[in-house]
Amino acid sequence: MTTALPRWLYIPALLGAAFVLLPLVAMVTRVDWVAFPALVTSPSARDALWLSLRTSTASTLLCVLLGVPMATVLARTRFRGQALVRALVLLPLVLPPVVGGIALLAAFGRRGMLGATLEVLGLEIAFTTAAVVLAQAFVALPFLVVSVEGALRTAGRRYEVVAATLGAAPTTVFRRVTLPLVLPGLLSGTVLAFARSLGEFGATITFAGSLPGTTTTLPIQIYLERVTDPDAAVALSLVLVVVALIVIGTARHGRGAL
Amino acid sequence: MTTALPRWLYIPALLGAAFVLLPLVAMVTRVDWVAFPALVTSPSARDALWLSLRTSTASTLLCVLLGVPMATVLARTRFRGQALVRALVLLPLVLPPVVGGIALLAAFGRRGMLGATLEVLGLEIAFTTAAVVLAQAFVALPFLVVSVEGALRTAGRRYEVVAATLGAAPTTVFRRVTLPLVLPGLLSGTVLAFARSLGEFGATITFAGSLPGTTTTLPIQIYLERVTDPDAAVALSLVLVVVALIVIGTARHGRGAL
Amino acid sequence: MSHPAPALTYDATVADRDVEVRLEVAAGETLALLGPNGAGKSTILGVIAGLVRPSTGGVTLGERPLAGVPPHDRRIALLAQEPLLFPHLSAVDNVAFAPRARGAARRVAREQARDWLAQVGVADLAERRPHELSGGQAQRVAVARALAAEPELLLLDEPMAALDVAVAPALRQALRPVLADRTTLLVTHDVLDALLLADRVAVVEAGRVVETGTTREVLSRPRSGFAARIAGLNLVAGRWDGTAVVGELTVQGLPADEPLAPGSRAVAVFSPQSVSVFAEPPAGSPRNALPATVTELEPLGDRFRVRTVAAGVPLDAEVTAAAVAELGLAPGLAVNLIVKATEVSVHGVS
Amino acid sequence: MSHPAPALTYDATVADRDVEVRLEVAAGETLALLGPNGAGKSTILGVIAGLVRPSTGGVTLGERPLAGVPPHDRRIALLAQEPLLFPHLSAVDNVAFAPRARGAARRVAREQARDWLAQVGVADLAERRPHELSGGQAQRVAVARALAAEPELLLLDEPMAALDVAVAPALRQALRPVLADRTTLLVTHDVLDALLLADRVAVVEAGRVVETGTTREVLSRPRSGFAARIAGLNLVAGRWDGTAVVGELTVQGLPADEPLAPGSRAVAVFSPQSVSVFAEPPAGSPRNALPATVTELEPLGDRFRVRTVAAGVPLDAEVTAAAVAELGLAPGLAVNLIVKATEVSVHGVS
Amino acid sequence: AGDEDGALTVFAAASLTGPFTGLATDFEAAHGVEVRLSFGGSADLVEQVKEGAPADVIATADTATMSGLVDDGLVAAPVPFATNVVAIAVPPGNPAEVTSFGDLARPGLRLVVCAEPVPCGAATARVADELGVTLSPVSEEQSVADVLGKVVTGEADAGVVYSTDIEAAGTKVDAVAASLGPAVAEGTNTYPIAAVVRRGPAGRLAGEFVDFVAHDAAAREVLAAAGFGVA
Ligand SMILES: Nc1ncnc2c1ncn2[C@@H]1O[C@H](COP(=O)(O)OP(=O)(O)OP(=O)(O)O)[C@@H](O)[C@H]1O
Ligand SMILES: Nc1ncnc2c1ncn2[C@@H]1O[C@H](COP(=O)(O)OP(=O)(O)OP(=O)(O)O)[C@@H](O)[C@H]1O
Ligand SMILES: [Mg+2]
Ligand SMILES: [Mg+2]
Repeated sequence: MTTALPRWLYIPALLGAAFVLLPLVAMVTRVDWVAFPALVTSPSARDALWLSLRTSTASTLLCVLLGVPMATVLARTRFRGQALVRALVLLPLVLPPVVGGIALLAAFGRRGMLGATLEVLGLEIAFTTAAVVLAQAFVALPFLVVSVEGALRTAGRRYEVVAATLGAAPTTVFRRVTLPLVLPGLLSGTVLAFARSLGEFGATITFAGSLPGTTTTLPIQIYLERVTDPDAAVALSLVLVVVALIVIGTARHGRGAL
Repeated sequence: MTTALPRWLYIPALLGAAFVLLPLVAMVTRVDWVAFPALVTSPSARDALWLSLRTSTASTLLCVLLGVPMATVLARTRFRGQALVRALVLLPLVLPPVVGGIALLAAFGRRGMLGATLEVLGLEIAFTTAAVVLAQAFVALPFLVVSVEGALRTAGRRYEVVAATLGAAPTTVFRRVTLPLVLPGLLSGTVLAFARSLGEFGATITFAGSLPGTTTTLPIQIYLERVTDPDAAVALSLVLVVVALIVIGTARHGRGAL
Repeated sequence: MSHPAPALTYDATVADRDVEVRLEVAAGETLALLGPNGAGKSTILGVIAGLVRPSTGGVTLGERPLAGVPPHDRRIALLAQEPLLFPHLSAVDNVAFAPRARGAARRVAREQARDWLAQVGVADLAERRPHELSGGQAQRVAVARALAAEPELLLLDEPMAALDVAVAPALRQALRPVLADRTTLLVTHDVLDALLLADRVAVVEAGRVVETGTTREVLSRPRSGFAARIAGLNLVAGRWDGTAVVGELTVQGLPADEPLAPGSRAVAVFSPQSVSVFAEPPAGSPRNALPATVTELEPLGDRFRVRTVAAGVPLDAEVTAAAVAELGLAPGLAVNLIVKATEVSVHGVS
Repeated sequence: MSHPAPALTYDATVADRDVEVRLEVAAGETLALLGPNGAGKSTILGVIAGLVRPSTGGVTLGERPLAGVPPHDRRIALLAQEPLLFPHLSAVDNVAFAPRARGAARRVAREQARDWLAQVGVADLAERRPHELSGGQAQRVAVARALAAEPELLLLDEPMAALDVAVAPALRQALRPVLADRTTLLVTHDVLDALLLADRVAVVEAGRVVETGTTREVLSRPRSGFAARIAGLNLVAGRWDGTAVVGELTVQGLPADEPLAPGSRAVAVFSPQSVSVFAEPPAGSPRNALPATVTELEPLGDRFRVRTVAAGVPLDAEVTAAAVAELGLAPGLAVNLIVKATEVSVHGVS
Repeated sequence: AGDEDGALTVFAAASLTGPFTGLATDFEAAHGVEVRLSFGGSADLVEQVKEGAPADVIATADTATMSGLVDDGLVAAPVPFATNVVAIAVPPGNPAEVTSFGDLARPGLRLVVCAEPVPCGAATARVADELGVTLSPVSEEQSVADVLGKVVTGEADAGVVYSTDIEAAGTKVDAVAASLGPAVAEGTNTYPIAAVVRRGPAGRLAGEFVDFVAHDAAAREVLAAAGFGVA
């Protein structure tokens, strides 16, 4: 089934695409291709990339595990103060990441709310790799919640109702109807969360600091290189871009195959 | 129509909510309530807030004007290289904002790709409020595109097809069927874009710099204050949080009324 | 399957749709709900299935009051008016959904599903996705899916809509054994569905039950306006002897759908329009000449409904005003009712 | 409205659904598409509306080949099998959609929409949202919406499905004047729709047109298996004189839906089952006794179809095998065909 | 952190990135331990240490930031080990022809400086005060790197940063010679280094690293080569 789009629509669409693509292209033209291989394969760059991939994967997992239930509860139930809870859950989106980092320290730092409790348990979170994961998850979680909640709302409840009348218990309905139906939304939410984790900088540096191999993720490395070696910074940015493209591309491909 | 949710779902949902809310609560407990009124009504704070609101509104508008057509083209047409274009359009999500700022400089800066052209036209962007808007729009645009594209895909084309068979030209279909149907997605995309603009820091400081009243937005002000006056930083963060809550809440309310 | 079918008691109001109804369905009975568009039929099913919250009153299934019981725990399957096949599952997996939800292994569930698909005549479409099915095909898959749930109470909202005329009888036959040992509510716009599948009929108009009774009562002597428009059939019960239904009267006819075993219980159905009124039995092809006595004449616009009794069985004929005058029809007159055997459809009664 | 209705030429294949069809619909003509579920009826409409891309061939409307013309420029309205009312618009705004898309002012469009809603009998639901409508109500609003588009070509996919029996005749009447001056394709499972609304009929089976012809031909002398199952009616044309259709034969009957003006063209319709065969004209209520000559006997399972000619008009009767034997029916025999006036429905022909 | 696994974690101001990277290697060679470096804005690093970051040694770009740690008793007595002076950086070729600090006040000149709360911004303000020059920058940046970035890209006609940063940036920027004139003292920051007191007395290694940076002759040479003042 095909219907045409209004012609004029292509004008702002192209403008928008140009607006996003132009800076990326301009950046690529600045890359020093001769030095590129050396720059991106330096041990510090490799460490940072590897750390970024591991922490982003972990935080995305955390986001899915916590975010899908949150989105479902927000989309499928009504309770007092729901609007407030939803707005609060979306807050990390608006918070400058540095403020997010401050908030995380306020909660989980040594002098934070849970600091004493965590210390008794022998858990130190701040400035460890775990802190990186938490910082990334904190900023990425709203992406997942928004995507999945939107998909749940648009999909509606009709099929869930049918499944219930066929005798399927809530867990079965959730697993065999709800999740498959919102899979596109879940996938794009996951990609967004992963991408946001991969690019996370402000909250990470505030909450986790920057220790090579432990908390220095690729964006932090780029930030540091920017001072001493702008070429390396641009080269590493390109690596980040390529990784992101691969992730997004793969997810879209998987989604297409559904 | 109501169906129950699986009980166990509430456990991760609550955990997730706690994970997001705890840091926010912890931050609020750090606010010095006695000094609070003075801190948030200082001229510099008021200037920054006002600038943030103006620029975020402008950039959100820009995002809607460019992003809705982009999302529509991505969701409703097929062309070669579409997957790549979509991935590229989403890139600002993954790019650390500082890198985004570098890329924007590479494109629109004085020595950038379009620098000469812009200079001839008498347009100077760098260090102006316009640069703030561009930086915010660059990072916020993907949010809008993702939300709207997701909504378009989930809504499907069935109603658009019906509208076409009733003789509605593409523009009419778009205005009277497509947009109303994806309104929830468009609204949440708009809220996300506004929120992201409001919180934008890294790209702004890199591309637009920081001059009180012209380019010093609230997040930049918070970052500055953090060094000299942590209390003021926390107080301003709280202002940002409250503004964001109001925006999100209002939008959700409007959506509820649809 | 093995639990005995429970009885249903319905007494609920849905205020904002102005639907206020009391209904009883006995254990194992099939009740047909008839009524015009917007009368409240789907609303009643929705309340029973737990999808529409009644403003007052409630539903009891067997001993269980259903208030507060979530839909999936009600052991009630609903075939809604729209097929609503799960778009992400193939036809067979749609049908296998309920068996699997009950815990059947994937293979077993799919096998059962294939059986059901075969029963509704779409076995060859098992692997299709819903969007690759035609309207009628989707409707049939939806019927199979509801039946495969094997619930204690089955709610069917116009199961025959969108079906072509060639399939409807086959589907009716597939439904009969399923409905026989199961408490069922069947919404339909088709008298034949009511006649062949239901034990009793309730007519709903504007949110109220305006008539209930056994299918025979309601269809042969409708009291409500709506039932009168669609029914008013002659029904003669007895046993099938190979060419005729033999009871208080003997009526020749033709088995409607299935071959009938001689000696089995059957009912002969024919419309008043097909009944000719003669003073004397004529010679000709009509196989049925039934002596009767006129009891009443009822004007119906430009026609008359002639109510008679033949060997104690009430039979109606519909004739023009001119015929009434010509034959001098009046209560008490002895007449011969002539009905062609090809106009009489004979249905097995279980 | 004002453009003259164009003719439709359809010659297209949809390979992956195995639908390969040639059809012609003359300007202003209404063609009924009959056929079993999954035959390809909706597919044909989809190709015409521009929603399904044919693998080969195409569609021409009037002088315009439609290949490459987007749906909204075809001036074709499609009422699909599902109502698909715009969920964000009220019933009246759904119907007003097409007038507004054509440029009518909001107020004017809504007024027109209210008229259309009244014509399909749901004027009082104008302000309801689609989710607040019952199945049949939604279907009627969808019909009104398609009609309000006032296209050059109207495609109706089972417009009567989900409608209660009391409404269907009224809707049929509302449709008649609309279809009269408009080229139309009508998919239906109901012979009566075909008979009353269509000029010609095409029967589709398994993706092929197996039979086309005027409605009368196909319904009275069906050659395809599917048509035979649902049709085989007797049709006698003439002019209505107040009690009978007078033409080559005079057949008394009752106007089906609307009052008929005496002198207007009409057709009397009755089924072969309702025709009794007598050796001599009997005395009784039947108003029609038509002398005829048997031309052929056709076995139909346990029945026979007796083909006859009465005053040049072919008429069929369906009788049991026993009756054939008893009356000694054979080609060439002169008989009297008896039909009750109440069994004859008379329809105006425009 | 550090001591348990035989590694030493050093937090140092971003401007120290070049020399400290070399010093760490030397120290590793001499002591057979791993030195892990974490660079950042001085204020950021101080904040992190306050929050419990696992630093053994911290070196900041001015004494004001370090004093926060001293007040909280988180570091042993800081040792000043180098000085740095702000200087004017211009894009290669000096297109705006800036020759003195006074030129920075020229109308139309796009000047970028550090914001006052940042050490280099404080130094810049002191210099302007001393020279009686009223600066009207187009941007007050959060860090030296941001200032430098705008000069390197040519967005700004001039920026005030540390002379070591101009040195490190090589050919990407030019320095304006003798730009501070009589206000050199005001434009100079003293860099302190201190061992962090971490649950008990500062580790032996941390003390040795502080000693090494502040007093080892080779180390002093490395710092001097990077453009730092070593007394
Ligand atoms: N969600 C709703 N909100 C308000 N009124 C509704 C809603 N759904 C249905 N109605 C109204 O309630 C009445 C009963 O609707 P219901 O769907 O039960 O009718 P029905 O008997 O099933 O009709 P049909 O034969 O057309 O399917 C109708 O007047 C309808 O318009
Ligand atoms: N999207 C599709 N992809 C593949 N096959 C399809 C698709 N849609 C329909 N079909 C098949 O094409 C054939 C024709 O379908 P179509 O919908 O035209 O039937 P129909 O005559 O309208 O039937 P019904 O009376 O059930 O509505 C059917 O066998 C159907 O299964
Ligand atoms: Mg209904
Ligand atoms: Mg169809």
